[in-house]
Amino acid sequence: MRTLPLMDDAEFRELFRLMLVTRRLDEEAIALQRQGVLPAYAPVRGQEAAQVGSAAALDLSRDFAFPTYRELGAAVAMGVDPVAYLAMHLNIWHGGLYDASTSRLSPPNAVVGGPVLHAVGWAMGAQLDGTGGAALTYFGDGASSQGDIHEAMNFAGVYRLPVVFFCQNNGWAISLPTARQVAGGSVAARAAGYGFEGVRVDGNDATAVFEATRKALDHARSGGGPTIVEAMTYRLGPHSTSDDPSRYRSADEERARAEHDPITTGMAALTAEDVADAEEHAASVVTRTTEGLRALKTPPGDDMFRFVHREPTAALLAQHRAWKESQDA
Amino acid sequence: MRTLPLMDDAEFRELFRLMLVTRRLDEEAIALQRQGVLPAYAPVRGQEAAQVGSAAALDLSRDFAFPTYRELGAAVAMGVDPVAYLAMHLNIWHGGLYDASTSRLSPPNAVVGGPVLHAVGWAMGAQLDGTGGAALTYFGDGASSQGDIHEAMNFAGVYRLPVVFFCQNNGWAISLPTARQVAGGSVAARAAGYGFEGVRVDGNDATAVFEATRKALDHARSGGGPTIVEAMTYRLGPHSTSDDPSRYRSADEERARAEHDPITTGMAALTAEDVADAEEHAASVVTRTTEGLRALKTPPGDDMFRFVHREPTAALLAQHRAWKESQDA
Amino acid sequence: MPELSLQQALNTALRHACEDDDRVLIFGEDVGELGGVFRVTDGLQDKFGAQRVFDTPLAESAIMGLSVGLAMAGWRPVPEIQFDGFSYPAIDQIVNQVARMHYRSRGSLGMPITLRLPSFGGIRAPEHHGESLESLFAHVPGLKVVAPSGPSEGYHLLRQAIADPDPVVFMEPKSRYWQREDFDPAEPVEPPPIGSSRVVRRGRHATLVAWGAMVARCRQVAELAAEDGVELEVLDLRWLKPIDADGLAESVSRTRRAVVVHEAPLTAGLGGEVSSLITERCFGDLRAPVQRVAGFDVPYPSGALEDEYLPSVDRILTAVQTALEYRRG
Amino acid sequence: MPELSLQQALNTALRHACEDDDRVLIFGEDVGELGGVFRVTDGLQDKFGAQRVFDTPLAESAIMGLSVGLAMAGWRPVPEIQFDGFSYPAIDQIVNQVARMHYRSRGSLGMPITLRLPSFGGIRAPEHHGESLESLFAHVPGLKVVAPSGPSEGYHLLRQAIADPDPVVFMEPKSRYWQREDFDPAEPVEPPPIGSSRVVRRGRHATLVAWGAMVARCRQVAELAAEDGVELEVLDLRWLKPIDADGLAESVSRTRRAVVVHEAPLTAGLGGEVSSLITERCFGDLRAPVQRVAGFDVPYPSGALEDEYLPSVDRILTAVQTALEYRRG
Ligand SMILES: Cc1ncc(C[n+]2csc(CCOP(=O)(O)OP(=O)(O)O)c2C)c(N)n1
Ligand SMILES: Cc1ncc(C[n+]2csc(CCOP(=O)(O)OP(=O)(O)O)c2C)c(N)n1
Ligand SMILES: [Mg+2]
Ligand SMILES: [Mg+2]
Repeated sequence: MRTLPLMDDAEFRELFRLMLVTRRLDEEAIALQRQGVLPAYAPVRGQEAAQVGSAAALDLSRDFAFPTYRELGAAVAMGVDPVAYLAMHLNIWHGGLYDASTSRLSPPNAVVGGPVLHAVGWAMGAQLDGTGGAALTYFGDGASSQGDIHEAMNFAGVYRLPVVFFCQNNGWAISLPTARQVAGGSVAARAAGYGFEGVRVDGNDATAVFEATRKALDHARSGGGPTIVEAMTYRLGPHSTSDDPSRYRSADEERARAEHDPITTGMAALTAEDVADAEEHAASVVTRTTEGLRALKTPPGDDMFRFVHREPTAALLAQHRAWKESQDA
Repeated sequence: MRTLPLMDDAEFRELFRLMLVTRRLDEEAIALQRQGVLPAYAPVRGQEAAQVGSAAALDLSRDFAFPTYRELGAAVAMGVDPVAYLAMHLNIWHGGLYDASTSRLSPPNAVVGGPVLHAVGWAMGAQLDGTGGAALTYFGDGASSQGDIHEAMNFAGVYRLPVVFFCQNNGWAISLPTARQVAGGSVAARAAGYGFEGVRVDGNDATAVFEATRKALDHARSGGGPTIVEAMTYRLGPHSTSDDPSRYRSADEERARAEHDPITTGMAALTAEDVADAEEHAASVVTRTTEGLRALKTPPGDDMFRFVHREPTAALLAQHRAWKESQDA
Repeated sequence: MPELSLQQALNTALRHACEDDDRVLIFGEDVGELGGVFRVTDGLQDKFGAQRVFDTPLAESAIMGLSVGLAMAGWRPVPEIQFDGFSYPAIDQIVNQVARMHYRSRGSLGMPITLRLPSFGGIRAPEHHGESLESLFAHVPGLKVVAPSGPSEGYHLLRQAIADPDPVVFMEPKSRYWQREDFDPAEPVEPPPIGSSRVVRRGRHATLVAWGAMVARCRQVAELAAEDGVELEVLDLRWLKPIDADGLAESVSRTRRAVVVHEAPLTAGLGGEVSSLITERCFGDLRAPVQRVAGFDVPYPSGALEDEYLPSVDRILTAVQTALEYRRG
Repeated sequence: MPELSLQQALNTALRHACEDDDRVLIFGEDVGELGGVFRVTDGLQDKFGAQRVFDTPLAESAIMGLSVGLAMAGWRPVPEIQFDGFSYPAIDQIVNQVARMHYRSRGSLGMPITLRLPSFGGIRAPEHHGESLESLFAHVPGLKVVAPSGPSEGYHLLRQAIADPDPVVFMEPKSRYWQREDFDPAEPVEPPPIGSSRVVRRGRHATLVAWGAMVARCRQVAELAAEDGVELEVLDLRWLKPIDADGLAESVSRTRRAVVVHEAPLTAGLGGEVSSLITERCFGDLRAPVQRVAGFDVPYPSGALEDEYLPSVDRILTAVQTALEYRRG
C-alpha cells in the first residue's frame, strides 16, 4: 500500500476532479433512478479511484479501452460525454450513444468476460499495424472465472500482445465474495502461469492505480507483452439499483470498507480550496448531464432496423417497411 | 526426471505388460486402418507410459476416469474390453460399446476440454456422497487453451474437489507445438494460480507417472483437493491416420524423441524373458481384439432412435416407426 | 386456496422437489444466500443446506459441465443460468454434452438435468436479458424444452421436468414472475403427458398458438376480438420440444385458421416449425396460410424500443384479420 | 478452363482475397504450416507470411472474440473454426458479440468478419464432425449465412462474403471438397445479389429446395424422376440468411409443389422456415403441403448409421411422390 499522495501533487488533483465528477454523477444517477427517470442503474461508488486512475493512464491518440457495464469513471476520465454514456441506463440504446470508434472506448458490454477477448484482438491488430497502441480491458473478480478470460490471457501470452488486463476486484460478484469466486485468492497471481507479470495495487489509491497502469501500458507499447493489474477495491453500493446487499453482507463490513472510500481519503489529502473547486466543477457537470438526460428522446423505432447490418438485406428492409406502415396506420 | 525402474520391480513389469498391449494394439489398429477395416484411428504411440501409468493408479471401486479420443492405454489399464473401446474407430458407435458406468471410464469425448468439467462435477458428487472416490481427467497440451479447462480448475479449487487434472503434454496439438500453444510453457505451473499443486513428471517413465498420479489421487481422496499432473511425453505417430506430420515437424525431431520411446526403454529395463512373456500376452490380446473387431456387426438403425432419451417422446417414436416402415418397404 | 405468483409457485416446486427426492441439487450464480436475482430459490439454502443449494463461480459452461458430472455420479441437478443471454457460453456443454451423454453412452449414463432459464423479454432489462432461445434448444436432439405461461402451470411443469429422467430446458417467462393465480400446489394432480399442449380459451374462427408470456397477450387479443364477434381459440403450446402436433391439428382442423405468436426473431424461429406442422396436417382444412407474428430480425432492443419489437396486440390482431380475410388468389 | 475442386476453389478465393485487400487476415487452428485439416488454406502462409495467415491456440471462443477486436482495429478477419461441432464453444462470441457489435455501437464499429466453417456430414467422421448449424445461425439477427454447393459457387460466394461489410457465416460442405468443376476464377463475374437463390435444374412438377451437399443429391433425384417422366426443378437456396423468398415463390408458383431437403434434424430446422415462406406466398397455388425431408431428431450418428440418418434418394423420392399424389382430404 502506498502512502497518500502529497497535497501539491497536481496529477492527483486532476485525478481527484475526475473521481469527484464520477461520484456526483453516480449519486445523481441513483437519484434519477429513484425518481423514475432511469429505469435501473449499476453504481460505481467506491471504485472511482480504480477506474479514473487506470483510464487516465491511456494515450487516447493510440490506445483503446474495453469496458464492462460499470465503467462510468473510466468514461468520465476518457472524456466521453456522460449523457451519451448514461443513455444506456435510460434504456435508450444498449451501447450508449457515444461514438465508440472516436472515443477509443468500446460500447459498454454486459457479457461478463466477453470483451476481454476483443481487447486481445484489437491489440493484435495494433501490433500488426505497428501503431504502438495498447489495449486496456476492464473486468471484475467475478468475470475472472469465465473461460474467455483464460483464452484471452493465454492468447495474449503466446503472441506477447500489447494488452493490460485490468481487474477491479471489488470484493463481490453480486452476492458471491471473492473468496468463493477466485480459487487461490488472487487474479494477479494467475499471470505467472501465462508467463507474464501480474501486479496487485491498492485500488482506492488513484495515484497508485495510475502508476501501475501507466507502467503496464508502457511495457505493452514497447513490445513487452501483457500485464494483469488487479486493483483491490470495494463496491460500496448495491450491485444494481434492484439489488439488496443486506441479504448477503453485513452493514459492519460495509462501514469498515467505507473508511477506505477513495473520495473521503482524497478530500483529506487536498486543500479545502481544491476540494471546493472540484465540487463546483462536478456540480456543473451533473447539472449539464441531468439536463441532457431529461432532454434525451426515445430513438425512432427505425434505429432498431438501421444498425443491424452495414449493408441491409432485402428481407430486413421489407420488415422495416412493414413496421413503418403499421406505424402510419 | 527419474532414473529407470529397477529390473526386479514387479509393479513396473505389470505396467510394462499393459503398455505393450497398448503398443501392439495401436500398431494393429493402424494396420487395420490401412487394410480398410477401421475408417480412421488416432495413434497413441509414445504415450503408453503416461496413459498406463496414470490409469493404473486408479482405485476402480471408487474412482472414475474421463478420457479424450486418444486414451487406448488408459482403457487397457482399466480393463476395458479393447474391442468395445475400438468400436468407436470402427464407426460403430461414437462412444464405443463398453458400459461407461461399470467400467468407471466415461465414453471417449472428442470435444477438447469438455469432459474436464464432467470430472469436476463427478468429483463434487462423490464428495457430497462421501465415497472417498476421486476423478482422473485426461486432456492435452492443446486442450489446456480451452476456457472450459480454466472454469474447471477454478471451480475445483474453490470447492477443493477430489480431482486430478492429468495433462498429457505430447508436444503437439495437431500442427501446433506446445511453445505456441501454452503461454508460459507449463500447464502444471497454472496450478499455483488456483491455489493447488501442480507437478511435472517424465511422461515416458511409467513408474514416475504412476507414483505422481497415485500421490495426487491420495491427496484428492483425503480431502486435499485437486492437483495438476503434467506428463511430458511425445506423440511419435501422426495426429490421426489422415494426418501428415512431415508438413509441420522434422524427421530429426521425431528420431530424437523416439529415443525416449517408453516401450524401448522399458524393454531395456526388463529381462528378455519378461519381455517375451509380455509380447506373448500382447499378441494374444491383439488376436482376440482383431477377431472381435472383424466380427462386430453394424448396429441396427433402431439404436439411433433408442438412446436419444431415456423416456422417449411420442414425436421421436413416430419418426422411428416411419423409418422402420421405410426399411421394410 | 392460496394465491401464488409464478415466482412463488416455482419456489414451491423446487422446495417440494428437494423434499421428495434427496438427490435433487440446486445451484447457479447467486441462488444461495441471495435466493436468486428473481428470488425463485429464496429460502432453499436455509432449508436444505449449502451442500444441496449452492452458489457457483461466475461460469456458465462450468455450471452445465458440472451438471453432467453430477448426473453421472447419481445426482439430479437443477442448475440455473441467471439470464437467457448468458446461456450462450454454456451452449457447447448443453448441446455437445448434456443432450448427448445418454446417447453416447448407449443409455449407461442418465442425464436427469433440469436447466432453469429465466427467459424472454418485456421487463426493460439490459442487453442479453431478454432473449428467446427456444428455437435453438428445440433443434437439439436429446433435449426437451418447456415454457410455462402461469403459476399453476409453472409449478406442475417444473415438478414434471425435474422428475423426468432426461435433460429438460425450463424457460421461465420473467415478465410473468409476479403474475398471481389461485391454486393449491399441495393438491395432487395427474400431470398431462410431456409434450401436450393446452387450450386455454375455446373459439371457432381461428387458433392463436403461443407460449410463455405471449399466452396472456393472446388471451387479451381474444377478448378484444370477441367484442367484435370473432371467437379466437388460444392454445398454450407449453412444450416446445416435443411439440404437440396432434393438439395443433385438432384445434386448427376445427378453426381452419391459425396465427402463431412468439417473441424470438421471425427467421428460423419456432413459428416456422409450428406453421409447418399445422400445414402438413391440416392442409385440406386450412382456409388461409398460417400467419406468424414474431420479433423482428433485429437484436433484442433496448427498453425504449421493446414495445416496438415484441408482438403487440395490434400486430396480432392484424394477422388475425389477414387470416380471416384471406381469399385464395 | 481449369478444373478445380471445391477445396481448390476456396483456396484460390482466399488467395485472391488476400491479394486484393491487404487487410484480410486468415487464422484458426492449423491453418498455417499445415494448411488446414482440409488443406483449404494450403500455401497461404508461405505466400502472405505468418502475420496475415496464422495459427491460433486451440480456443474457438478466442478465435471469434479475437475477430471482433481485429475488426475494431480495422482488419478484415477470415477465421476458420476447424469443424462445425466445435463452433458451439464460440457461439457466445458469435451471437452476443460478432453479430451485435455493429448494432450496439450504432454503426461505429464495422464487423466485416467471414467465419469459414467446414460443415455438414457424409464423410464418416468422428462425433461432432458432421453437424449442420444453419438454423441456429440463420436465427441470429446481424448474421448472414451462406453455403455453396460446388466449386464455382464456392469461389464466388466466398469472395462475396469476404467483401461484405457484415459478418457472414460461410458453411463449407465438407463432403463436396473433392468435387471438381470446370471454371475460371480469373474470369470476372458480376455476382448475383446477396440473398439470391439459383435454379440449377428446371422442372415443372415440383421444386426441390436444398443447399450444400444436398443440392447434388437432389439433382440425382431429379435425374431418376425424369426417367419416369417427372420433371423436378432443383433450387439451390445457397443463402440461408437472408433467404430468397421471392425466388422460392417464383419457382413454386410454377411447379405448385415443393420438397425441402436438409441434413440437420427436422424439428426447428431451416426446413420449417423455407416451408413457411413458400406457404405464406404460394398458398393459393400449392397443390400439396410442402414436404420436409431432413435428418431425424437424433444426435448425428456414427459412420455406420450415417446413411440411415441423412436424407437418402429414396426418402426424397418418397416425399416427391407424396407431394405429387396429394389430394385435399
Ligand atoms: C456471462 C455472464 N453471466 C452472468 C451475468 C450476470 N451478472 C451480471 S454482473 C454479475 C456479477 C459480476 O461480478 P464482477 O465480475 O465481479 O463485476 P462487478 O459486478 O463486481 O463489477 C453477474 C453474475 C453476466 N452479465 N454475464
Ligand atoms: C473444442 C475442439 N476444437 C477443435 C477440435 C479439433 N481437434 C481435435 S484434436 C485437436 C488437437 C488436440 O491437441 P491436444 O489437446 O494436445 O491433444 P492431442 O491430440 O495431442 O492428444 C484438435 C484441434 C476438437 N476436437 N475440439
Ligand atoms: Mg466484483
Ligand atoms: Mg497434444
